[in-house]
Amino acid sequence: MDFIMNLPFVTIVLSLFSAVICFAFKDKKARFVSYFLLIASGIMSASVIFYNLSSESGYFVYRMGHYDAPIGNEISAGLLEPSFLLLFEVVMLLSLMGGSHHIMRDVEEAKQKYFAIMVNLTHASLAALCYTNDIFTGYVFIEVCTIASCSLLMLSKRIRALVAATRYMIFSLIGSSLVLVGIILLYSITGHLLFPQLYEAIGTLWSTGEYTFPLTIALGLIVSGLAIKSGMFPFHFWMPDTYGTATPSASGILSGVVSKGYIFLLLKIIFRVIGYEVFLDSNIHYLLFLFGICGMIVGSVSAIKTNNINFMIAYSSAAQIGYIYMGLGLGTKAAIVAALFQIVAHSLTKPMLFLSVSGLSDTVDGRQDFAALNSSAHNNKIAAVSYSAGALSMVGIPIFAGFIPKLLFSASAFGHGVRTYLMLIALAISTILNVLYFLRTLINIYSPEKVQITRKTIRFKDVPVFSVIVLLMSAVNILAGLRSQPIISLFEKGLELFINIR
Amino acid sequence: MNLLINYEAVTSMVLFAIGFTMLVFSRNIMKKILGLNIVDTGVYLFLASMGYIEGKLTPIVPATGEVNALDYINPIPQGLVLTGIVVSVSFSALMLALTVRLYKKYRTLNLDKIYEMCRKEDEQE
Amino acid sequence: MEDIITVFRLLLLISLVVCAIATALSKRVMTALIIFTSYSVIMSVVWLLLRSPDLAITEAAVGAGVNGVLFFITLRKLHLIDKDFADDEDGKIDEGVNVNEE
Amino acid sequence: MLMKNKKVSSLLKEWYEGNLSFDERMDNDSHKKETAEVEEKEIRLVKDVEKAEKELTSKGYKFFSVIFCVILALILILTVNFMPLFADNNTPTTNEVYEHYVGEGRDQTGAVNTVAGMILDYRAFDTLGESFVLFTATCAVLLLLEQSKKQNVKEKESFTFSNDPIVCTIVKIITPIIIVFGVYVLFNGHISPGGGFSGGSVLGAGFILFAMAYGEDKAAKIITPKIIRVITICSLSFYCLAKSYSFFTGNEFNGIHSIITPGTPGDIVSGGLILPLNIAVGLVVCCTMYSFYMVFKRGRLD
Repeated sequence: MDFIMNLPFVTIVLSLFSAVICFAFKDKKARFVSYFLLIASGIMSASVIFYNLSSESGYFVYRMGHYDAPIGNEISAGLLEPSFLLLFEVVMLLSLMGGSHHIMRDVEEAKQKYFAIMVNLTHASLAALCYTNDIFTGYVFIEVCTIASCSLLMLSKRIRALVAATRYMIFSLIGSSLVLVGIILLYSITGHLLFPQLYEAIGTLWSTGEYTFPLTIALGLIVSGLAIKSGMFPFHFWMPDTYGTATPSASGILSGVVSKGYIFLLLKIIFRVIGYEVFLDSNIHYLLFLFGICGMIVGSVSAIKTNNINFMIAYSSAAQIGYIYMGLGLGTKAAIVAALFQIVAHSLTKPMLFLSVSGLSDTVDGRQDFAALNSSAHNNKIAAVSYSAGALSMVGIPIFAGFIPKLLFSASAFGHGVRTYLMLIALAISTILNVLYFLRTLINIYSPEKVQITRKTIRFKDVPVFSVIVLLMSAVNILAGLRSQPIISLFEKGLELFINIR
Repeated sequence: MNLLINYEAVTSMVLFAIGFTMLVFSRNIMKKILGLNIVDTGVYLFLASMGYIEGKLTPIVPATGEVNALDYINPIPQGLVLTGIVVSVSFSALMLALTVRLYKKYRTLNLDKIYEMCRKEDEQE
Repeated sequence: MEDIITVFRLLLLISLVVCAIATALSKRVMTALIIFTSYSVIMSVVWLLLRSPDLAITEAAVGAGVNGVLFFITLRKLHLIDKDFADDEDGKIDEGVNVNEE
Repeated sequence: MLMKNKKVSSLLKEWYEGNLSFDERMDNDSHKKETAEVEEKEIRLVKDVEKAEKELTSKGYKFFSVIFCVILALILILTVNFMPLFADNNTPTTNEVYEHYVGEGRDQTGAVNTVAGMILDYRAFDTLGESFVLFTATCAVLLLLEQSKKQNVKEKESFTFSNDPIVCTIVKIITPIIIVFGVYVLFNGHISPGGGFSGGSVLGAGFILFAMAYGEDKAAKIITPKIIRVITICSLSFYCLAKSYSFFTGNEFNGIHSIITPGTPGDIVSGGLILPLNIAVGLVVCCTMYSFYMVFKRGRLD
């Protein structure tokens, strides 16, 4: 069974290779290559999970080249890496298939092969971000991910998407240049680039008190760079434009997968490079906690203020990312497991919301303001059902996936003094605000028609793939909500590995 | 004073600050791209200066005979920078391509104005 | 000899900072661009002094060559060679906005 | 109290129906009561105030950005103050990794230029990623600027350099030299300074100059889009396959050992995979640069 240890590297190289293959294609057949790639790498990630669950250590390191760690390059796979990659692959595949007819509409025909190329490259970079054991490799694949995800946005025919892409690109570039400076500061004071050696060196430096100031600055730069790229609170301005204007598959991939990929890399850096103790000692987590809470409130308030349903969902993304950072900032293991589950719940829900909203707005000729969407549920029942599932999940109704992280967050909140009260109050306010804006849209789309506009009825047989996919996504969401225990125990085991194994 | 000896690093950090300010605060998209390039070169200068050791040789070793590692400077920063330079040109090309498309539509390089016009158009729709 | 090289290095570094500030403050796109190209040339000399000939070759070809050419072609294509940055910051927009072009 | 309640409920209703706009609400209310003349005056006044405000904010903005720059620079310089010294012998970066790369690099990889040995053998995964950054950027620029032939006819009367006597004469003399230099740097990457990235960018610059001097039409006939595509695809695929082979054979549990030997250091054919990989990277870089130029200049590759 040792050949399974090759699979992480095969996943990365295969997706890079398939991007090159897609470049040779002339027509839109290229997207079948993407489907094949995503299914194949999903199977590979799943087998890596099972291999690690059955093996004794639950963890392996794979050499990239002929030389061992400090000399050569390597990748590593525990339990969290393949499981998150599997999640990303499933979400990407579903949102790609579900939005395929929107891609045909929104993207010029000659350029549809680029969509497949960019999806493959995004997948390659996410796989590398998950598995990498070297900080500079991480930076390189952040760059690939930046360009590829930005191109997904640029492919839309609307000029508005280009403006949003420019803004997204600039924020991403700011973020990646901060990360680069942080990495280089780290390299200059430790002399290493690989995670295990960096961890050792940082631990020694921190305990001896040598280079403490540069170390703190470097950690701050890396964390803030990745936070900008994933859309933490003060830097969430690019989110509504970006997610609101792209074609639904692209917004699903961008919000559900790409920003989570950066967060996962941040998590990996916190545990495998900085070290759990040093991270708690450096007090960066208080900042993360504070910004997370601000993000939850501000994102929700902005979502209430807007009149465009896509923008509303995008602002709610900002709020949900606030939850994740709040969990990271609390710093206890239980809170981090809750944040991990929040990543899962959000990645499963957001693409579904974007897809079903596009299904609803198709009935009124692509308009996205609330006035037009009034009573559109009656014209596209399947999209309405999955939209309701997504909205309820975001609000945090039991049996949906979104309920579990809220439960875990409130359970983990106790025993931290002021932070307990802050967190509980923030959770309560944010839930109330969530209820406000999601229930409003739900009532709006189901209520009887008030304004007379031309409507088109969309039935199952018009868009069979879309309908099957959105229903499947709702089912997956409910499944994750009902059978959450195995996932939580998997995350707990994975987190233990992250903290303990070097 | 460490700063007087570390003058290369100080220069690179000043360059980084100038470039970063251009990247963040400049309204003109062309200046943003130039700022991005300055940021990159500043960071690379910092990295290269950290690898430099006084009185040592370029890391190209003789083809035969013993090699004494301590006679040569550190090759790692050079390798990292080498790949980085080529990558930063691809970033600026991408941003320039975006500029061309945006300018053709809005006839201005000012990003704030582009956002504003874009928003107005949206309201009209 | 060492002292001369140190002085030379300092001079180069100071001119780098001057070039960067001039790029940031210049009012014309073209001026900023030309200054930036000279910045790249100085950078390649700095790299030669840091004993990194690989970087010097690459920077000379990429920073001063290809990058500059791409910028110039973009400006030329958009008819911006003589344009000031100041125009953009005042709030005036060029006549003849061609909305239908895209 | 009742009035207030009514107002709140009507506001809520408006919000629920999606007709409530938070930003302009106040303006609408105040303007409704005014007569047309007053309104005009007010607008003029508002415009003046806006203009003054804009000037102020523009100045404040610049001032603020300069302050930001200074603060950022000071923080970073303070960081540098605590950093290891420049040109020092005992920096943390002078560790066993560096000693291994320089000391054993030649015998293990066969490359006399340790930089090439490092980026293409020890840390080849990074370089694989970097060449894919180039590929991604090429695709992104193509998807942004590439036009079909029909669209392109409009822009045909674009500018050209091939009539310019100064550019033409000089470029015709130096282009062959640059291209020969690029090829030399590319092929000698493992025994002298240079390699894939340097040589490729020099070659790319040479081809750009060639296209400038002889006209893009002529250049497009020699270097057709098909050639560019084929070269890019072949080099990247070769890179992927070659590196997969060395990653696969690098782990003992696979039971296969690499048959590639470093050869005699210093020879042109030595260094195992380094020479072919250098060529592949160089071709990718060269094609990227050249296609950037062509797409920016003409809107398509040919």
